[in-house]
Parts: sequence; C-alpha cells; structure tokens
Amino acid sequence: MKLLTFILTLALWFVFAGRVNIEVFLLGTIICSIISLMLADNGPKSVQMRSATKDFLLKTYYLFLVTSAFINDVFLSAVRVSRHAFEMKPSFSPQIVKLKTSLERKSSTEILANFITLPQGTLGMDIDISNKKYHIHWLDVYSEDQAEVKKAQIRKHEKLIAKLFD
Amino acid sequence: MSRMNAMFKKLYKLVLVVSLAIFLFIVFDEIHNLDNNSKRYLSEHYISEGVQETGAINIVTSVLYDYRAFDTLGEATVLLTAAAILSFLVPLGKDKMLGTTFTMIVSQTTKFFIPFLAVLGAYLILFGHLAPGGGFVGGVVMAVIPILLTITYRVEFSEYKFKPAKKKLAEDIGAIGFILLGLVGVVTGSNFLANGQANFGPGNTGELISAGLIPFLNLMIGIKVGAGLAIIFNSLIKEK
Amino acid sequence: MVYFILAIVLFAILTFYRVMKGPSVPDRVAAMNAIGVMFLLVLVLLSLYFDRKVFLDVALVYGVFLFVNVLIMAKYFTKPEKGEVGD
Amino acid sequence: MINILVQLFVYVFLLTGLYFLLSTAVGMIRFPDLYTRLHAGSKCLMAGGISVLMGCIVMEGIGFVSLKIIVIIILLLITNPVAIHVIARLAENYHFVPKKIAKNELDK
Repeated sequence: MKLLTFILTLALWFVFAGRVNIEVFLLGTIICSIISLMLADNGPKSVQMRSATKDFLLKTYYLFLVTSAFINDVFLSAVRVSRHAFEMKPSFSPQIVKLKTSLERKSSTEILANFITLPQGTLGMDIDISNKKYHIHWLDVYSEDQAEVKKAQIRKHEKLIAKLFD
Repeated sequence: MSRMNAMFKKLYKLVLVVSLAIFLFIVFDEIHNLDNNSKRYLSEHYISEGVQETGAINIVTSVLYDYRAFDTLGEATVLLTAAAILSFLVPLGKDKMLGTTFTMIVSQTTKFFIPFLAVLGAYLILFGHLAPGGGFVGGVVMAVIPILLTITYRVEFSEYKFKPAKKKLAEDIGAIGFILLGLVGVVTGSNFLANGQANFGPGNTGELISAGLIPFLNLMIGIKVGAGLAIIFNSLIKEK
Repeated sequence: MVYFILAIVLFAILTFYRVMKGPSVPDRVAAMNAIGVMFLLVLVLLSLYFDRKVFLDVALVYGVFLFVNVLIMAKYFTKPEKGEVGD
Repeated sequence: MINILVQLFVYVFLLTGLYFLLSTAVGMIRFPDLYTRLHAGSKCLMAGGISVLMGCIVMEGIGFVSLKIIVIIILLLITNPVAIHVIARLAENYHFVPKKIAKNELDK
C-alpha cells in the first residue's frame, strides 16, 4: 500500500513538473518517499497489492468499466435535470427513500455514495453506520415501479464496486 | 416609512459599491496611461532586467526574495509573533461547539486526498522560481492538511498526528534558516540577503537548480508559513 | 473563444442572483460553489487563450481552496435564531 | 481536413458545456426548493465542466498540458459530490423539510 501511494504521488509529481530530467526525478523520489512514509496510513486502503499481477490487470479493466459507467450516468442524469429546468412550469415529485447496502468495507461504501450523489437523479443525504442505510433524495419518482427500476440500477453499480474492491 | 428606509439603505450600499468600482477603474486607468517615465523607472528595471540579474523566471518571486527580501523577513516576523501570542493568550479549556457532524463519507475522502495535497504543496514550494506559486501559497496548501484533519475528525487527532511542539520547532527552523541564509551574503562580502549581486551561481535560466539562493529561501518561508497557520487555526478552534 | 468566456461569466452573474436573494445559508453556499467551478473553467480557458501554460496551476490551487472553503463554511455555520429561516 | 474535424469537435464539446452551464444557472434561479436546487448544482454543473475541459483537451492535443487538465477533471469528480453532500448535511442540521413529500419511507 505504501508502494502504491509512492507510485501515484511520483506520477503526479511528474505531471506537475512538466519535464523529465534527472534532477526532477531525484528530487521527486526523495519527496515522495518522505510523504508515503509519513502519511501512508491515511492513504488509500481500498486497493491492496496483495494479489498477483494477473489479478491486477483484471482490476484495471474493472476500474475502466466503473469510470466509464460513472461519466455516462452523469451525462444522462444531467440531460434529465436540464429538461426540467427549461420547462414552462417545473413539475417533479421528489421523495426521500432509505436504501440498504450489502457492502462491507468503508471505502467501497464511500465510493457508492459518490455514485449515488451524482448520477440517476438522486442525492445522497445521510448514512447510518450501524445499519448501513442511505437516505436518498430522489428527483422524479412518479410510481413504485419506477422506483424499483432505479433501485435495480443502483444494485448494478454496487455489484461492480464489490467486484473491484472487496 | 420604515420599508422606505430599508430600501434606501440597500440602495445606498449598492451605490457605494458601484462608485468605489468607478473610482478604482479611473485610478488604474490613470496609472496605466502615465507618461512620466521618471515615476516608474524602478518597475521598468525590474521587468526588463530582473530575469538576467536573478535567474528566476517568475518576476514576483525575484522581487519578493531578491530585491525586497528584507520586507519578506518583516512579514515572516509578523506571522511568527501572531502564532506565538495566540498560543499564549487563548485559554486551554475547550468547549463543545454547535455545528454539523460529518459522516464517514467526508473522512474517507480526506484520507484519500491528503498525500496528493502534500505533493501539490511541495511542488508549489520547490518550483516557486519557475511557475506561479512560491513560499506563501505552498505554505498555505501545506497548512490545509492539519486543518482538514481538524475539521473532519477533531482537534485531538490532529494534534496527535502533528504534535504542537514539532510544529513550533519547524516554525523556528524556518525563521532561523531564513536569517542564516541572509548571513551567507554578508560572509561573501556584500549586503545582507544579497542574492543577485553576490553571484551565487545563477545557473541556466529555466532549470530546476538555478537562481542561486531563491529556492532555499522559498523552502524556509514555506515551512514557516505552513506551521504558523496550522498553529493559529488549531489554537482558535474551541471544539472538544 | 472570447464569446465562450463571456458567456460563462454571464452565467456566473445569473447564478449570483441566488447568492443575493437566497432565503437561507445553504442556498448561498451551494450557489457560491457553482460560481467557483464556473470561474475555474474561465481560468482554464483563459490560460489556453493567452497561451500561458503555467497558469493552469492557479486553477488547480483554486479548486483545492474551493473544496476546503465549502467544508469549513458547512462545518461552522450554526442553527439560526427563531424566525430567521424562510422557505 | 483533420484540422477542420478537430475544430468541429472542439465547438461541439464547448457548446454542450455551455448548454449544461446555462441549465445550471436557470435551475438555480427557478427551482422551488433547496434540495432540487442542489440537484441542479451537482449534476448539470459537473456535466458542463467535464465537457468544457474535454473540449480543452481536444484543442490542446497530447502533452503535459492535457495531462494537467485531466488532473483537474479528477479533482472535480472527487471533490464536488462530497461538497454537495456536506451542504445537504448542513441543511439537515437546519431542520429543513422538503416541500413536496409524497411518501417518506418507500422501503422497509
């Protein structure tokens, strides 16, 4: 995990510096090793390097899937909300709903919350730690069938994240 | 009548802001169109020859740490005094504060966020003579890390991670190192805090190791500002 | 290119109406967040328009400070007195 | 030929970004409730920002500059949902009640 933090921070250092030199490389190595030694227990605990390289390739594939689904959903829901904005008389029926998850680790729960906050016309409001329930504010739910369809979409994301991080 | 009065008050504020904007516009236009060359020969000199004399691309940095480095020392002293007096005068007893309690989503995000923030601060400090940034901005970005720890967890965790004695030590190291680097100029036979005149090997302009003493001065100011702001924020928080 | 920048600034001014009018504190904070992101986009477009590549750092630091700003404002605004909250 | 195609892509991205930003501003003004305003402030804003920055990447080509713009995109995608969630928590601290609630607990 410290190794992963080191690699990520070194890549970020090169992107910031904008040039590839021997001096930049030496200075970046020193600084990133100090940072990853000092602050690594605050670092990303979610992705652990305990598995083999083949598994690692599979995980990058899943990461790509998750980000593409994320951006796609952002655009879809943005189109839906902007259509509401230009109506002559804005008409929606908001509701507050509780949803239970089955994810175990803390960080995967957080990433699912990010997934809920941006896409799908919803907004994560609160979270119970003991019961693992989200309180969600939905924008347009007219009947219970639609709610079930949307819940099924969230379940799909949950399976993807569970494959990636658990 | 009272509604009339309130509306008049609102209008008065608006007119005040607009007239201030017009006044500033006229003043800056006047400064921009100044024909008299004798009034701005100094800035002409800085702009035209600052890069060759100091070796730093960023002109603001070359003014702050070379031509007017003594003023920078004064500003640093102000911060040092403020941090010391605040940590003396603010009472130690802490009370519970009203406010929002954050959920664990925020804390997980800050955990993920902190090492990259540290890299950003280090980049801003060390590349201060090539890119916009420098000691003050980089120090503020470094000070954001204990502030984030304070507002997502609590004061005790932040002071357990970064001990107050160590922060005080870092601030002192910054202040003393700045003065010692200034004394190097005296030893080699020129003024206090001299950099460009004393020829400390300006190097090739645009590379990482260049511009003489300026990167080291940036480093000292960055350490000092970061530690000082963290001390000030943590001693003003009264949350339990 | 210039028209895009002017249009984004115009949208930011439109959003500023919510900051002035907004009946409560969270409205104002949300509108401030939107205005901040819009000005970040303006900074990126300006740095490409004037061809000064180093000014992207300013946009990056601006984004970080915006996030910390919203966190601190949301943490330390407390519940108002009676009758102050509308809506 | 390729130049014209690149220019076309840039204009398409920037125009979609402007549409989403306009819908953000209009939604901020017209929506009746705090939570619905937050919907406009999170999703439309993010879509507009992403498409404008993608237009910048296409205009710039491959290099360190576009890498830095990608870093800005990732920063926005991480921080903005957290900011919106924090504002919603603040509103819950104020004991706001949303205007129209049809049924509070749909799921048991």
